Amino acid sequence: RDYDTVRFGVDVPYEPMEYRLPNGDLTGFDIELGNALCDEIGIDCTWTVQGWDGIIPGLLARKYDAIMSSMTINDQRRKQVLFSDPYFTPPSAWFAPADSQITVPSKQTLEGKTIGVQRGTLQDNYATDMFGDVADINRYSTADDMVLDMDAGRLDIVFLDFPVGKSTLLDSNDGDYKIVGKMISEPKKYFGDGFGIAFRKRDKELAEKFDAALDTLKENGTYDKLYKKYFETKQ
Amino acid sequence: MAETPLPLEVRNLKKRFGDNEVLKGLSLEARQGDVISLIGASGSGKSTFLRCMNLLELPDEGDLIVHGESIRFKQTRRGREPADWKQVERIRAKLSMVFQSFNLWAHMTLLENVIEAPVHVLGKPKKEAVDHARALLERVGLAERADYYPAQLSGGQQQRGAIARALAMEPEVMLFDEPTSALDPELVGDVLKVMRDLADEGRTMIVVTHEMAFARDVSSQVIYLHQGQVEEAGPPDQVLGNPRSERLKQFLAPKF
Amino acid sequence: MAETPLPLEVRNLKKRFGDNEVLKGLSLEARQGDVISLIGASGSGKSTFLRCMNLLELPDEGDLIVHGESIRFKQTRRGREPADWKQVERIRAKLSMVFQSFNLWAHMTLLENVIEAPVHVLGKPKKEAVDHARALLERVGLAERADYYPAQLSGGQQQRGAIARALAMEPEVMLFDEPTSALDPELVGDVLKVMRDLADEGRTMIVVTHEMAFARDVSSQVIYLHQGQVEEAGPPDQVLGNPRSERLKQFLAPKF
Amino acid sequence: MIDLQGYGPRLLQGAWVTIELGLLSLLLSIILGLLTATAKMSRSWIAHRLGTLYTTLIRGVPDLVLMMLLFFGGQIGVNMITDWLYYQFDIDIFININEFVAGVVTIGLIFGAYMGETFRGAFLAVDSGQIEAARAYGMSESLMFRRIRFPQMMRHALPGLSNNWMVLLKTTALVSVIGLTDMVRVAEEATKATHEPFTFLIPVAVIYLLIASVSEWGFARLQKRYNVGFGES
Amino acid sequence: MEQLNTWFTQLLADNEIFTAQTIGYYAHGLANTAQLVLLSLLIGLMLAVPLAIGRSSSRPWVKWPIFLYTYVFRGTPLLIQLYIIYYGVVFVDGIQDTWLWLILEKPFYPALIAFTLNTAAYTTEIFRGAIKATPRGEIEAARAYGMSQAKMLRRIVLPSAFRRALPAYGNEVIFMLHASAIASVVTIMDLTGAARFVYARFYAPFDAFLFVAAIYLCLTFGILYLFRYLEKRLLAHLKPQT
Ligand SMILES: Nc1ncnc2c1ncn2[C@@H]1O[C@H](COP(=O)(O)OP(=O)(O)OP(=O)(O)O)[C@@H](O)[C@H]1O
Ligand SMILES: Nc1ncnc2c1ncn2[C@@H]1O[C@H](COP(=O)(O)OP(=O)(O)OP(=O)(O)O)[C@@H](O)[C@H]1O
Ligand SMILES: [Mg+2]
Ligand SMILES: [Mg+2]
Repeated sequence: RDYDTVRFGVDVPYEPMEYRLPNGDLTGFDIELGNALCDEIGIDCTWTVQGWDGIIPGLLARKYDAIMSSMTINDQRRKQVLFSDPYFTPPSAWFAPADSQITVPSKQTLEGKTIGVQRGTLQDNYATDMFGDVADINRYSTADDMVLDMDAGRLDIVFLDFPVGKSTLLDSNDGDYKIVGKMISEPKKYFGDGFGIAFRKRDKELAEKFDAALDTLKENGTYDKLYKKYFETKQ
Repeated sequence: MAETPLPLEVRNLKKRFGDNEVLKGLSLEARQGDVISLIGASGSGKSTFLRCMNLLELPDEGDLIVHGESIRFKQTRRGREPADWKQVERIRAKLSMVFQSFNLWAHMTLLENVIEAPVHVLGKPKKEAVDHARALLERVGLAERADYYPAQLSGGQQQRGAIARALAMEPEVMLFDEPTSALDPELVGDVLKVMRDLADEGRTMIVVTHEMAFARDVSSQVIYLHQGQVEEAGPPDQVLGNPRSERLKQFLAPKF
Repeated sequence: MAETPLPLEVRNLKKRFGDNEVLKGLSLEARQGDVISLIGASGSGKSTFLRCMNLLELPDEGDLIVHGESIRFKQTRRGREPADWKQVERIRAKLSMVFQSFNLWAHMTLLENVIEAPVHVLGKPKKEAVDHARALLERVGLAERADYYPAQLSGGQQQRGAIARALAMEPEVMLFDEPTSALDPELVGDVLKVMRDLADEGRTMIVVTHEMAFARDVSSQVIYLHQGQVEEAGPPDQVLGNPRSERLKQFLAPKF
Repeated sequence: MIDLQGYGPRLLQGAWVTIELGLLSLLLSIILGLLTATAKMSRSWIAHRLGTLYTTLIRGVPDLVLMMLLFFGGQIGVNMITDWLYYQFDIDIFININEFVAGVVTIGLIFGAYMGETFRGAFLAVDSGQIEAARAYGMSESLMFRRIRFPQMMRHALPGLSNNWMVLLKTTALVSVIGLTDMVRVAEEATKATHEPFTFLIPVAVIYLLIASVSEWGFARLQKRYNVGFGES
Repeated sequence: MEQLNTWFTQLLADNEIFTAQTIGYYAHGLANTAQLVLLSLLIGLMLAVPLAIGRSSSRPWVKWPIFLYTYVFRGTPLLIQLYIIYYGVVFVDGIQDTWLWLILEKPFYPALIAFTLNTAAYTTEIFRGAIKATPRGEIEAARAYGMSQAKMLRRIVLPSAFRRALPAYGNEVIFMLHASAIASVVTIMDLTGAARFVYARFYAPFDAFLFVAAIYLCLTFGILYLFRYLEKRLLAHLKPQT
């Protein structure tokens, strides 16, 4: 079927990828990039806000045609949905209270510590596989809950998408938290291919159109502009 | 037998609770204007028999014929059941009942209790029903208690209320389960007078009673039940005046 | 008056429901072994009077003295209340009551109903209580119904169960509210015999009754209530045999 | 007062969604509950089984799953039909199941099962003599239901009913999985956006408590009404 | 049941979602859910009985505080209660240095406390209603035989009320089972948490949630069976209403 309108599903907020202004308007990297892609292809697009638990079922039920909501591509997920080429590959990073003794996360330094991750994310997979045997892993629904638990002393360190950690921990709690160690985007087995747009498996054509448009935007500088706007100016 | 169908006929009715066979094949024929007294020891099955007549208990066997209309039964997995509940409802509206434990509707005032069935089952206009109800309450001496709830009434007042409720249906057959048990002798007299009037009007009555005087003076037939069976039946003079069975003799013997 | 304190004494008791003054100053003195019959028309206040005696209804005025112990009252915002509920409980355990509407505990079998208070109020050993209960059930003819629930019993069976429950307390004073209303003449005789035995044992009884024969033969005193007042009181021969008041004469007149 | 950082109006809008959803699904669930209770106590074997199946299955599956199944599953089912139309007859339609309706129906369906149990218990607690008297006077089942059973049952049902309502009200928050924005969803968004986890819990709790106050008042009045004739409330 | 079984085995045979690891999560979740629900229901029940009695009392200083408690705990979402008990207590200064912190540090006890207080509030309301509906005559009979208030409650009112409350309480038990799903908010891996994990990891919503639904269904069957058995035994005295 041909699309003259593409409906995107998105779960907000996930700053700075997608969030609302207080007046209710949607904005963020995903939103702006998505709109630019549609312009490039020459179709209209609309955005549907949808809670996370229902976001894949909503796609399958054709409540919308694509999901652009910071979804990390991996092989297991490819079985359920069709992904576009990755449009953004955020590194992951460790964050800890500013007075934390941990300097380099490793099996030794994390021994007996409590690590916070978001449930079911690639950081969860990575931390569980690497440190699950020496450290406690606490899985949270939101990054904000982790901040609370770090304040409470229940958590020693958290592992997050860097942009998310930055806006949640660094930008809004000035000086209380710091990044520990280096940014991490290897090995590929865990950190995969970055964020992609998810489509229903049969919509190959649509996905291809988006892939082509993404290439164009990367070439003509639109992508860089957005990238700078959201990730570089503040860094 | 008369040409016109009998108001109520029961044939070979049986009822058991679990293993306990409470009614062991009872029959009864009530003609227009008959007053039939059911007497018998406590637990002999009088109430159960009466309750079977309007199918509050479902008999396991036997036929019920009201005004020539036989109640149809069907066999289901759970036992014998009426084939047509609409028929049962229709017939019940013709047989009104006074319960041993009164069973006035607790959420309604006395007056509301009395007009309830006439208005909602018989479709009588409300105003008419209220007038009639007030007259009946007057008749049983409860005129000023019309707006009381059952819980605020004395035992005897409740019983009289229950009688007024039954009378309000102007039924063809009335079933009374010990209608005077909670009454003092004076009121017993009043209520029995009301019942005698009804008999004179030609209404048919089946009365479970412990008042031998009533059974003797008013009823046209007395049935003595013993352990779910008719031990003796006939006109009162014969049954009460000249009992043949030993059990009945003992039952009737004065106690002090 | 006797030297030993009276088992029960009531002085000038008054009770109103809303505007309706139901008891208008009643007094009563019961000596050891007395059987006092309360008679009167329906609604005259007999049950209310009886219920006031063990404070199921709180009297608005008047004194209650049980075995010389006067029940203490205090005035609260909501009206007059006993000052010491413990005292009330202690006294209630000495006065056991048979209700007009039986009030058996629905979730217990008959046997459990009967042993409940002896075991849990008097602290009787369970085994002993069960033996006693079985004997009492035997006495009222309910031996095989011990394991039935109240809802499975006939009216008369429930009433006898309630009597057995009251007897099981072996109380000093027994309050009966129409204890034979649901019974056939034969059982009435049996139950009244039981009560006479109790009287002979020296127990005190206050009985609301419609059985004039019982009032005449068994009681030591008859009190005729009319609209919440004692209209006539005295030995049965005098009150029943030779009534002075017009009302009472009419009340006693045979009705058919 | 706490600073809602501009989210006040949206919270109120969300609260309105919550209230609408709550009341409509309450209505539906009461109707379903009465039907179920009646079915479970009925003489009909089939009705009894159906009622049991309904209360067991619905109460057995978590609300979240049920909501997804009914809404998304329902949509997928509808899509299959429209797809078939498309391939067979080249009719291109997309029938969208409305989120709000789906929310009301699902929550109503879920709580209908709980209401059914509540009502069944209440019906059982009605003195059987009262029912017998109604039968004896020839009342049909429906008339008896209206005039005797229902008014007498309500006094036993009200506490359970009020509990169910309180739980139902909180369950409306589930609708965010099907894309509706109720008050809790707004608060969640606001929390994540402002990184102030507690700020928005307070207005949500207050609004719930306000609704609870109104309902407590309402239930107290109902309690009074249905206790008439049964001695002091 | 039979079909469910074969469906499971098939599911397990050819997929990589239900691996030893994820099944392990589900099992772990089941254990957590069962523990939390069972304990909170038990303690909640024990609290609810005296609370319901107090709530039926005529003394205002007993009645109103209990009303306030049930009002707040029934009136606000369990999620918020849990949130405040787990995350919120930290804002109480110095709590980390007291023995209370030993209880509150790990998520299990805060969750247990929140669940218990919540279910106790609902159960109180159910029992209060049932206590109020005790037939007056039965209470009078108990009084007339000299039972003290306490004895009457214990022997007559509560047994009779509990029987009447049984169906409504059955609802509450199932509510609690479902409500326990929010334990995952405070990092407890419960059944629903396990399902969310699998969903988030594989984006396979229907497998993840249907599987967990099947487990909940089994648990509910168990509960319902228990209640049906109890009803049969305890409600024997109610004449069946044909
Ligand atoms: N709770 C109540 N509220 C209002 N009035 C009441 C209440 N209880 C009893 N009454 C009234 O008090 C009067 C006396 O009632 P009581 O039960 O004492 O009568 P009784 O003499 O026992 O009559 P019976 O022989 O019919 O049992 C009656 O007129 C009754 O209507
Ligand atoms: N639901 C029931 N389950 C089991 N047995 C019952 C049930 N109802 C009545 N019975 C038994 O059936 C017998 C007859 O009861 P019924 O009520 O007909 O007696 P009755 O003749 O009216 O006695 P009474 O004069 O005492 O009212 C009794 O022995 C009673 O125990
Ligand atoms: Mg009987
Ligand atoms: Mg009386």
